[in-house]
Amino acid sequence: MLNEFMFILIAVMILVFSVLTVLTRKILRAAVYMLFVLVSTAGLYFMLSYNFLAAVQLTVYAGGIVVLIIFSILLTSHLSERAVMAPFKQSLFSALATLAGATLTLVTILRFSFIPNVGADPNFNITDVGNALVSYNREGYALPFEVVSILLLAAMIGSIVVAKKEPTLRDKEAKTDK
Amino acid sequence: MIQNIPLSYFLVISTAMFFIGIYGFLTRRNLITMLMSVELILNSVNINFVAFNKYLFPQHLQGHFFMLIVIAVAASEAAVAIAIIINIYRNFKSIDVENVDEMKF
Amino acid sequence: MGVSSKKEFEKNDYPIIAEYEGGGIILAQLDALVNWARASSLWPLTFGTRCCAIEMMAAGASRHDFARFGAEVARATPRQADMIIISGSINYKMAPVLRRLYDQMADPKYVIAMGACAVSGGPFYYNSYAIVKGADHVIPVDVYIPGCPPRPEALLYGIMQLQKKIKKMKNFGKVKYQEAKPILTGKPAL
Amino acid sequence: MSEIKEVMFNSDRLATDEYLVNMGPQHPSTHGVLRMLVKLEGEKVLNIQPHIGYIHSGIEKMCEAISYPQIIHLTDRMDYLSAHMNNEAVALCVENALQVEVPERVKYIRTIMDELARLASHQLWWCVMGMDLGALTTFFYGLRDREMILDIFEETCGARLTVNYNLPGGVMFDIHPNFQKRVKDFVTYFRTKLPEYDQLLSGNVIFRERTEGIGHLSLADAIAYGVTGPSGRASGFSNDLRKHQPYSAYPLVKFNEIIDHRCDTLARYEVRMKEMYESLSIIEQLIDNIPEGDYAVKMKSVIKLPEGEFYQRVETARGEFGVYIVSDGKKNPYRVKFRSPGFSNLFALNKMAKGHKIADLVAIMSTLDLVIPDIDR
Amino acid sequence: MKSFIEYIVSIFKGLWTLLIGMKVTGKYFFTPWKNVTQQYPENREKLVMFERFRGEVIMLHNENNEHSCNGCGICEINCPNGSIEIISKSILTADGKKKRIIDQHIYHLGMCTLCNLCVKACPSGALAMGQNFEHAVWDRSLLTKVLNQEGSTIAENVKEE
Amino acid sequence: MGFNFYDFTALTHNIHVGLVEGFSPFMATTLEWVIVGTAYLLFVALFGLLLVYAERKVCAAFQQRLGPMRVGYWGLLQTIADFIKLLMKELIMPRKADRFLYNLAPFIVIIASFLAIAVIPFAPGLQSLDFDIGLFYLTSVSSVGVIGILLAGWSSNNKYSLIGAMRSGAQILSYELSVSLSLLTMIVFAGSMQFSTIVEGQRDGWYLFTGHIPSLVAFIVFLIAGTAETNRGPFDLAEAESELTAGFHTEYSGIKFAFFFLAEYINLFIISAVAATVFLGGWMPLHFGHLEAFNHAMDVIPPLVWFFLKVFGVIFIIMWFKWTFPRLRVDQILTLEWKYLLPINLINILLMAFIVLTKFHF
Amino acid sequence: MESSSLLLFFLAAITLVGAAMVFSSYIPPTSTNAVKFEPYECGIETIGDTWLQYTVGYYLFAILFLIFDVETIFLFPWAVVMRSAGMTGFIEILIFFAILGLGLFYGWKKHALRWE
Ligand code: SF4
Ligand code: SF4
Ligand code: SF4
Repeated sequence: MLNEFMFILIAVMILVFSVLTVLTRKILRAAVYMLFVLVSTAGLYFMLSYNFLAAVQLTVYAGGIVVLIIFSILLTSHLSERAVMAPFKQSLFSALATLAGATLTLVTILRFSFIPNVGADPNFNITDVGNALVSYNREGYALPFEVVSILLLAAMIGSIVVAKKEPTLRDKEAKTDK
Repeated sequence: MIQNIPLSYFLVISTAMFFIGIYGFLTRRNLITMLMSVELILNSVNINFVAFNKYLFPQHLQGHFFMLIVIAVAASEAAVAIAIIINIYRNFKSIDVENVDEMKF
Repeated sequence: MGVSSKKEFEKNDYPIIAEYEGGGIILAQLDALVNWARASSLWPLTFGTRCCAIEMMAAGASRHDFARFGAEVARATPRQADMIIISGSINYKMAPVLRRLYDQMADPKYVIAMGACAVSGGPFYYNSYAIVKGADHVIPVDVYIPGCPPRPEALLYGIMQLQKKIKKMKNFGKVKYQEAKPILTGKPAL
Repeated sequence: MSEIKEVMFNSDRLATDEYLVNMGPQHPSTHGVLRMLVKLEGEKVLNIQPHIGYIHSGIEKMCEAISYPQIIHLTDRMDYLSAHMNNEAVALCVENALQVEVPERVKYIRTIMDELARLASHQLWWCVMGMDLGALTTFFYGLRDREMILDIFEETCGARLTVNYNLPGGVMFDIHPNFQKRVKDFVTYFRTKLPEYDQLLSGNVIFRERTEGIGHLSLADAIAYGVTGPSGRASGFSNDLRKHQPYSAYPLVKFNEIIDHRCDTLARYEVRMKEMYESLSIIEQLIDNIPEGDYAVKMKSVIKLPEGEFYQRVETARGEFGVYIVSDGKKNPYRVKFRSPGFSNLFALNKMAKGHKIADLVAIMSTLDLVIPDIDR
Repeated sequence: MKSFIEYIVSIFKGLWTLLIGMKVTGKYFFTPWKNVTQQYPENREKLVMFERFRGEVIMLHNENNEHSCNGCGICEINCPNGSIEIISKSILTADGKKKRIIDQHIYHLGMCTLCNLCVKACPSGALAMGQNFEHAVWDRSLLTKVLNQEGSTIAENVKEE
Repeated sequence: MGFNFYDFTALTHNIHVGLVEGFSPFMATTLEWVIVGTAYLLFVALFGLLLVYAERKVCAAFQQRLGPMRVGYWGLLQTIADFIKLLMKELIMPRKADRFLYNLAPFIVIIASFLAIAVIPFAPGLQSLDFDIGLFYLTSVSSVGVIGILLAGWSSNNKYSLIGAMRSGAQILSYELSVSLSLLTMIVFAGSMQFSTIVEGQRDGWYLFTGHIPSLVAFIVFLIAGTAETNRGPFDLAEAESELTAGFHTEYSGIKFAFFFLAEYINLFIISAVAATVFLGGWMPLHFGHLEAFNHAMDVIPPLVWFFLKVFGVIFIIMWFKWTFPRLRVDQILTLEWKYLLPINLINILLMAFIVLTKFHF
Repeated sequence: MESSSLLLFFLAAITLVGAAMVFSSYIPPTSTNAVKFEPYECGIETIGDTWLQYTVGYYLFAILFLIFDVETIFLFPWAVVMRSAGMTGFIEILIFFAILGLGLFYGWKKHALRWE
């Protein structure tokens, strides 16, 4: 009973807030709604008792990406500024297209009956995750682990290069002739 | 797995979220909100990974690690994207896609 | 020799604010509780203009320590402050600023006029063209502390007078707390 | 509204990333009601426009209507931290004009009082400086030690801050019998406390990081802006009037003029810290040999200055303080002008703080040791 | 390499200065009996002002309710900001002469700067500085005082104006 | 229901069993929730008030003063009066502010601290959540709090707030790294993130003592980073009074401001509790390897007392920092984190891993 | 049932804040005047817009933080098993750190770690 209640609560929150995220005209509010979506998703993971994933979701999405997005909104947008939406025709078209896609997918999903693997429901804990992470046999993920570091290195260097770029010629012009 | 909650519920949620994200991506004119829509899409994919892992292969960890990698990719993508967006903003004083057309040089 | 005057410590006990009339005993109790809380936690706005501000600082320092009254949490923003201690002269350029600060404070708010300048213009009463003759021309003042500058103890005494005044206020029942109107008594302005 | 326009015109333009912030009139860091219109780019200070007038009280004009002893009661209230020095400047000016020679005892008393007032002022400056930089405890230690000086003042003069102790021709009361003992107690006590000040603040790595190399004011600029007092001396500008134009008992004592050539905030800080030691030594030299004699010469009940112009300057805790009196022979002066150190020092702020962060602006401002009613009489 | 060593050394030096600072405050924390706080309203009985402390201007009255102010108004002139107002009245003395004596010596405590000039100027020594400092009131009009007590008279030995 | 001051496991278990037996499952859960929720609410409220009082007394003692004295005996009721007063104070809503976000900000800040406090083990059996990822969970939920600060600063339409919010946003973000990395060092040493395991692991000596130099370094780094994370002096430049009046909560009045205030103190408690648990053994009494007599003597003091003693010890040290040091400038804060603490931390983790590898620890 | 307890703490926090805020917005005295709800800026009207395009310096740190944050999520599982993993774990983390350290070093040399 509690389970259903919580699941429905979380599902409703996810859906409502993701709709709000794409519909609201205030950009910062969109970010906050997205935060709610992500936190609810973390709640979903908690319900599945994948605590580690839930915490990861919170750390990276809620504590990292959303903060970064909020930061950039603070830098680029005005408090009273409203996001420009696409013209009505385009929105309508996109809505129809997405609706069509969604219907198609949903029909496919609902027609297929998944057989859950009920028998084996071992509870993972963090040690198993860790062991899989450091081992390099068939079930191990040592290589992805190192590859991730290279990905992160690339992202770090990339963003430093982009962010530390000297102001362009146009920027300087703007400074002088405004 | 959660009692009384079939797997398809999760899939419905993630599908809805995915297409909401797509819709946002199509209709938004602001780079940051577009980025947010992309994050929604990635997030919906994560839900799928996790749910499949839990319901279908509970004794394996593939879903876990796929999700971790997706998150790492999402974070890196967000980092670089934000760096680019702010750079665009600094140069054009605007982050609307329309205005960025003139990014010729 | 001690304090020269033999006057009662508990002076000033004349009714300015009407006694509690009507209403249930519970309201009266609640009133007492709220008034006690307000009186015990007077957070001043960091506001000081002239020499009296130095004595205000001295009152907050180790020797006199108005933290004993719970008043050491000086807030720099008027939104969070409860009282404003006008320590020093207010001139015609400053008066709108003071008024604005006072207006921006959250209710309930109290004002202490510290020193001759804030009470009446003090040393600048007679010949100065710039000074407002008493801060109560600008904002309503609850307690006046004369002296130039008043000793830190005098400020503490003033705070105690303010506490006493707060404890007489009525918040519940029919009468809601109302912003006091400026009372202009004493020597008229030039 | 008009103000906004004025700003729009004054600042060349308001680009997106430059903006104006008001610091003051009610702001904890301005120690009074100075208003500064700060133009910032991010956290970087681009320009500072001090707006004064929020504490203007027309003292110079008021002085034209009152008698000379009454002027002293007003100079008390200008630079209230160096009240005694200000009063002495007026008293000396009147005495010079009347060519009255005050007794030796008065000179000694005045000098000791001067140095005590300087110490009290520097103590207050020290604790406020610490507070501005966020070390809140310094505030309490400084004021704790300052209370001892205030006790000395109160016992002898009758008031703690606005002492009103000088009169033309002497001082108002003779020193209290306890005076010498108290002063000596204080000197020994304070000599033990000063090293503590250093340990708490001066040596602290955060403090040094925040002050070293911040707010550079070159010697030429210091002279051009007329930055006097410890702030000027930290730029290598030798301007100590106690040395260059000694008055009262200063010719009789030995002390060093503290000069530093580093020109930054730390230098200004250290000059003041060292000056405290000098003040202690001056007091020690004088306190035991106060000569006997009158504490005031008898003046006429109505003091009238001869026609003419008179100028007298003294060294207050903040710098050079000058009194310029034009007399037309009546019992009121015709015109009085004060040269206050704070005014000149304040306007060097823009020069010093440009290009630094807002936090540095606060630090620089506190090393200038501004007293707003001194700037804006 | 050299800069690296400097970097390491700077960490330790910095930590050391921080510890020294903490020593100072710590010393005071652990010696609470050295606190200097005077608890004002509690210590009111024992609170002693310095004898020259200027709290307010008072007029000295002797046990017969006599003061020595003859209403000359010198204090009024000497006060820099008009805190004193002398209101005098004419009376007929016993020998039939008209005489102006003090009716009310009005003193505005709210304006007084406690500068001592009036006390110093008074030729008959009628004024003095009182040591009371607890003047805070709710209403400004209470700060205007009449210094000569009700029904008081001029002492015999005061010289006439 | 046996009540044992040394071990609350029986008590909490009995309550649970009693509820489950006496009521329907749904009712039992609800009742349990109400009980636990009320307990935590009371704890947070009272402990917050106590901490504010303690802070005021401690700072007074550092400054040779007395602190609150006149409200209640030795000022004990001071903070209660403050709380009632703040509750009875007008709430101001700036005209151009974004209403929704402006009101949301205190919620986010408080929720983050509440979720974090759930995993703190107070005593054996007195811990409501014992995740296997305890420490990680704690850092992750507390990282959400910064969003509240950013929103508060941005939505109140005030320059000072915006500057303050950006500063503290950058600061809290940066120092979060050091917090989690220094905790990581200890996780490497303990081999677990679960609070109960970590506490149990310190039966023979606290990790601070058994973990060699790396754990000492981690402790110092954690203290510094934790102080910064709670926005307390010398890192309080978000609300640097001398520059920005009150920082991000300049426009907040009354109870909304009180929540920021409260959250600061809950965070202070959380940081100290984590430090006490991870480095100082949590509720575990002070034990030394084989000194049986000594260990038994230490066991006499109940674990709850041990826990709070340690927490107050750490809180005291953090307060000591605040009342001694000048504030850092914003660029210095970032330099300290990125150029000092972060490299030190990374090397420290490697060192710790090496020590664990070579079994070179006690 | 750990996840439901989380909801409990969620609810507790929301109740606390919500109840106090609702109480506080109806009971205490209120007053309005012309300037009460204007932004506070030391008692002077604000000049220009209250919105500032604030320095770009901060967001670079947010980006770096995000990347290191992702790094920590991989470190946590590693740290738990470090004891049992032994040499393998150590070498893996050495490589991991070396690669990331490279990035940090690059940022340091590029002055990305210097706030301006
Ligand atoms: S009342 Fe006297 S001491 Fe106070 S501010 Fe005015 S002049 Fe200064
Ligand atoms: S008090 Fe003294 S000066 Fe004043 S009127 Fe009386 S006698 Fe004259
Ligand atoms: S003390 Fe000074 S201000 Fe006060 S009444 Fe006497 S002369 Fe006037």
